[in-house]
Amino acid sequence: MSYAFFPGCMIPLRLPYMENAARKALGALEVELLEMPNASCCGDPIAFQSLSKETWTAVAARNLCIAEEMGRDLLTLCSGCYETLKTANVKLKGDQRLREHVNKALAEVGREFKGTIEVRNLLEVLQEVGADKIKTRIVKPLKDLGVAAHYGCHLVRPSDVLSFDDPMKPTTLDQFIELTGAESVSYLKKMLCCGAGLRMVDAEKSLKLVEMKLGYVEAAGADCMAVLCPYCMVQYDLTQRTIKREGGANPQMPVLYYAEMLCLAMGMSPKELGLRLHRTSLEPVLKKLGLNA
Amino acid sequence: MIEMSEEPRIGVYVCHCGLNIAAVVNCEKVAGEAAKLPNVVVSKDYRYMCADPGQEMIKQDIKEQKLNRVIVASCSPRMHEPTFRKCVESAGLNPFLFEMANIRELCSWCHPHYAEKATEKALDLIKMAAAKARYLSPLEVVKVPVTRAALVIGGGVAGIHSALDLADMGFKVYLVERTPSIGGKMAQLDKTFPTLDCSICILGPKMVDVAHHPNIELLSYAEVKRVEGYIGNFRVTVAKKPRYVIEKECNGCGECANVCPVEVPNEFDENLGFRKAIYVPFPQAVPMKYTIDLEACIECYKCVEACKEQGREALNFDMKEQEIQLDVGTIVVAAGYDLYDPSKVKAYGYGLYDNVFTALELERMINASGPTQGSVIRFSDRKTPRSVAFITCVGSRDEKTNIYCSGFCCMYTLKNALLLREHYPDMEIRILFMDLRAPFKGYEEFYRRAREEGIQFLRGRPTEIYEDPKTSNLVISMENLSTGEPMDLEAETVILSPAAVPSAGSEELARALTVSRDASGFFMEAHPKLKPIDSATDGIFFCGAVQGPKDIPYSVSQGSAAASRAARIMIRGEWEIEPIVAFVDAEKCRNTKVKCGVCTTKCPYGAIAADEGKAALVNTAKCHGCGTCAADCPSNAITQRHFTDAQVLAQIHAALEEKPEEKIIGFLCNWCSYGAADLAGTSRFEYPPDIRVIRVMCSGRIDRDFVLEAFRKGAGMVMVSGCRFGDCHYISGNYNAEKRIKPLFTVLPRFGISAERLRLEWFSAAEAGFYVNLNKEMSETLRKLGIERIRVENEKARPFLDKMLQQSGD
Amino acid sequence: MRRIEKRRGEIVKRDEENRTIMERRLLLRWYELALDRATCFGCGLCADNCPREAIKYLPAEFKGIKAVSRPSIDFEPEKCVLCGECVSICPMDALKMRIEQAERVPVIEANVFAVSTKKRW
Amino acid sequence: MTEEMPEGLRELVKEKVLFCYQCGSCVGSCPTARAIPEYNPRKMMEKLILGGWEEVLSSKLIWLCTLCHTCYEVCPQGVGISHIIIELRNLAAERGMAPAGFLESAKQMAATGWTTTLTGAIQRTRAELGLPEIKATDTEEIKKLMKATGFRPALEAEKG
Repeated sequence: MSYAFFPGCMIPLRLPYMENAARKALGALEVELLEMPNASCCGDPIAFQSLSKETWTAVAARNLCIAEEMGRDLLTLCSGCYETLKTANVKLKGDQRLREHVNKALAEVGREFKGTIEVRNLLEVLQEVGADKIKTRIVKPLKDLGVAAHYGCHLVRPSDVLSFDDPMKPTTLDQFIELTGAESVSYLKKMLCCGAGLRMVDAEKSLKLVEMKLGYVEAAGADCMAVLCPYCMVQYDLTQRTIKREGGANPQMPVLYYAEMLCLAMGMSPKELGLRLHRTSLEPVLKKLGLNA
Repeated sequence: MIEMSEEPRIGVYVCHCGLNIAAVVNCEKVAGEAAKLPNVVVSKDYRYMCADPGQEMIKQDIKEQKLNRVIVASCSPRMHEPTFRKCVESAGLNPFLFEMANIRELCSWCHPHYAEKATEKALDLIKMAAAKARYLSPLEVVKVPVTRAALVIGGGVAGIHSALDLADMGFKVYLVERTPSIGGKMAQLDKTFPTLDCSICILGPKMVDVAHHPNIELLSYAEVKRVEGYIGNFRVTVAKKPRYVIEKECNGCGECANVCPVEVPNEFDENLGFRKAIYVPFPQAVPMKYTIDLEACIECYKCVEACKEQGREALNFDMKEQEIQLDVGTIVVAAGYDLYDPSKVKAYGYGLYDNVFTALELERMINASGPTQGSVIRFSDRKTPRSVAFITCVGSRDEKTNIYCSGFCCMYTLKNALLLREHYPDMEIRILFMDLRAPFKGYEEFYRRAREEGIQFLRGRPTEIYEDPKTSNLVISMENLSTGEPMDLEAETVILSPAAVPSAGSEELARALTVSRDASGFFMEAHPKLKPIDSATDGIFFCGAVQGPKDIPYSVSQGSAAASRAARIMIRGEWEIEPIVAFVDAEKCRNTKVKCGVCTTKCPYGAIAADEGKAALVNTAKCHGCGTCAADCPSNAITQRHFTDAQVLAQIHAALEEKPEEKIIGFLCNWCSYGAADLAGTSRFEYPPDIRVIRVMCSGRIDRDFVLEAFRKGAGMVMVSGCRFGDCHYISGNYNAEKRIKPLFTVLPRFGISAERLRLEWFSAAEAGFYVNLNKEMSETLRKLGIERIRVENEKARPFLDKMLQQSGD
Repeated sequence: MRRIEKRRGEIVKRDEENRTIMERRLLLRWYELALDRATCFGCGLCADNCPREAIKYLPAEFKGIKAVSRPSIDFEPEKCVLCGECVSICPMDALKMRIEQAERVPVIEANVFAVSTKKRW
Repeated sequence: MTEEMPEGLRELVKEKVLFCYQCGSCVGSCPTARAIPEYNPRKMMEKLILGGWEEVLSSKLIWLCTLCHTCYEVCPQGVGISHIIIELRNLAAERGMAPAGFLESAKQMAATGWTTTLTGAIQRTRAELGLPEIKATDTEEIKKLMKATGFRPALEAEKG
């Protein structure tokens, strides 16, 4: 299996440890990742979609073109990119008029959308690899680790376009979490948005959403949170201190990227994964797993 | 059929209908002009033709002027045709020699601002009627014998009442029930609204009456497989599933169940409690006969021993399914409904969270003979919840599930809330609702009572439910619409109120009965207002939830209504069928030479037989008179009486005598599109007076030649219309019409006639607005093209049309 | 443990460490049929005698002459009626059945033994 | 009402918003509404129905949506609120009413091809983790695309 690899901006430019874990995990499962020359930001589902759907689609289409030229399906790590790229891909494949319109713009940069590839997220690729194969690679199951799965919005919604999992009660991530030997803890407001989309206009209020969510996760007695999207990661991992500083609660909820969990279960060391780069200490988790950072 | 040779003597009577017609149409003038038409010997106008003096006038003229055709130009034939038919009949004239011109709904009412053109149009309509009248021939009504026995499908509260009423009237009734016992959903309920009496206490006696009634033969654990025949003469095949218990041997002692080692969930208790592999679904079951669930039986034969000990041998493991043939005159369908499966609304977590229940599950819990002997508990801890939240509109009023309002959910939710209050005075009970609908007698009072009892009502549609992993309580997210604030509501138990949906297998049943279903899958009544009980197929009637969600009082009254509709047919021993049926001209039928049988494939009722070498033959009693066969017969050998080719062509010619390019010939089906045209009139919607309407029973009758002929005669436009697909009153007539007419859109342009001059439209009797806009569009097209262009096109096309019409019309 | 969506009264099969558990929860009656996979050595008696044919017999897998897995069994929840025949017949006591937490075996209580419905040899 | 309702919006209102029967599903599921009480998508829809589109368009509220699309999923009438809001934002942006934050990331994007700044520190960390170095992307293409699609900020940049 090999994919055109689209890490997005947030992951490579701010959270390289996520990219690192994803590459290592997929590498261990013999999934080949091909760099996409000249790829840009996906098109940004929040800022750009809001400013101009047209530009948004065009920029997304450009990235799709690059993957088409490589003749590979596109794998993106970021859920935001997933919504952007998949929406563009589905819409452009389905809507002849839109396609011609966008291709006119693309012509100016000497590209054309042909609609020859699919857009995939990390879990879809892991599904393709297959649970059985992954099981065989698990050497250090994350025993009695209570994990609160946070799906994030753009992985499953809008479902009529993304058609990945149920938009209100998805289960894929939970299954993958249990695949690592950990237990997926059910908690209130599982699908509550991380609030990243609110950050640009009202950072303070978006923190309120983080605080809420972390509250439910703690109440459920989870050891940590598992996320898939860099924006959720930023919201949950980077802001916990800020919340405390601004006189809110004092949350200390470790936040892991699912790929990191998978790597740990496959026996990789916290060091090679660069877990130290997390802002909220993973100490408790690692201790429970009998690992040292 | 009576032959009639003498020269037509037509009387024309133009009705003013007070000012309804006269205010727009110049009736005197029209009558004057009509007098000049060929074969018209009398032409008068009068204020109210339908009033006695008007009718007297007609009768007198028939006698004195020896009229043998009568035309009344007044309202819609759907309104007064029967009146005037009776009138001429009483004067000794065959009723089918009467013809009507609709100059009110189709003219005066919808063209108030076109007085002059309207008057022209009125005259045209009379011309057309007169032209048709010349070709009318007297018809004898067909009489068919009626078997004085009825089949009732479904043993719920509606079916039970229908069966009892019919039986009391002295008719033999076969009651077929799919499950081992009659009683239906009502038997599962604890109490009923709006008076809170015990459900089984009022239903039980009725069930027993069914069991003991000498005129009722109860076929439980059986299903209707096939239905052949027609009104008065249905032949029904019923498959009786094996109980593996000989009904007349079993005395219902229940020893077998006592010794049976196998416990499986009891469907009757909504799978909250258990039953044995040999069982009766509930203590009051009728018939009180045991049934072995072979899916669960481990064949230990303990039951056999136990039965022997009772000195009986009621068990028979070799029983096979048996087919039973029934001959009945009428059929009452009371197949009921199912509850929507709430697990499909993922956000509410039914099936995922322990303490989310459905209303019917609550009914079983709170019922003294239910799995918990009447105590309401939670799955998670078996404790009685201190707070309960009801959620309404689950699976209804939602485009993702069902858009319709299920109607009775609001009421049963109120009832369930009151029951809880009765059992648990200090329970916190909340009803979450969007709109609360309590429209019938005593219902709003019932709602008041619920508020009196301190039940809290929260307006808003819950969006998500999550389970608190520690307490197994449920947290409901919603907006409190009264305050406009989002809120999380915690409840120890949630009760969902699912909508009613068509019962499983109703699709197959509909097919077996050849009755149509509406968009939501419920059975389709013949007319939403005036024939709510009848199906489109004569002799078959609906009652209860099979036709749409209903509560008990409504279902019961429909049950009785269906009984009387059915009795109305059976009481007479014979039934008259409108003789507007098809007949085959054996001379022309090519089935005698080559193997053809097209008609047999087109007839929706299997009323035509075409044995090899013989001419096709129509079973008059089976024929519903849609005329599809007549239109599709490759050798024009089939004619539909009263809608013959000659008659329709005469109408076309008459309509296009003058200024054909300015006119639109509209073929409308009696049930939907003509209904819409009438409705446009009665609603006083105005549209341009260019259309000349020709009414046929079904769009299936509309021959391709009719369209071609219209263009050949220079028509500006032609419109072919009928019911929306799935709504055809003759099951499939409109599909055949489409197959036939569609190709013309590619053919006509080749002749030089622009495609936009032909319209093929499907709309329901309710869509008056659609009809009006359609007319506006068409008149606009006429104006756009302009008379000249149309003339040119027609000239160019004529030779081709001549050729085509010659070929088909041999 | 993450909840599995289920229909009312349906038997839910789940695997724990070395137990396979078949569970049916009615409102006031919880049934549990548990297989101790460590103890079961795959004689297949239960599979042979299950009156509902709800137990699949999985023969040992061989690489050449070397067995890579020993024979075992697997339940088919949609067929099982929890009669306990398998429990009553298991020579290794690898199967346990509990109704409302108490160890109970319906076929034994009713002292019936269902007839064998199929033979593997 | 000074201005005629823009075509695109009128279509949406006609085909979607008019069906809104004010059940509050959107608000019940809305994260922003939890954090900011005055944010109420249901009332926005009501305003649109009653013709107050300009008010909605110019209010800062429409920029508070996180675009989590939950309302889109739960709406029983298929109004697709999050998509309506995107439409509204687009229209507002065309009229130069987009908030600074959004325009920032647009500028960022035009300049670097990314919405996040690339720092030397990151390149170093990546090196430590053994990740490939990040190469600059061809921003000319991006700029052209923006112009070709009539992206207002880009056009303004043109004028300087």
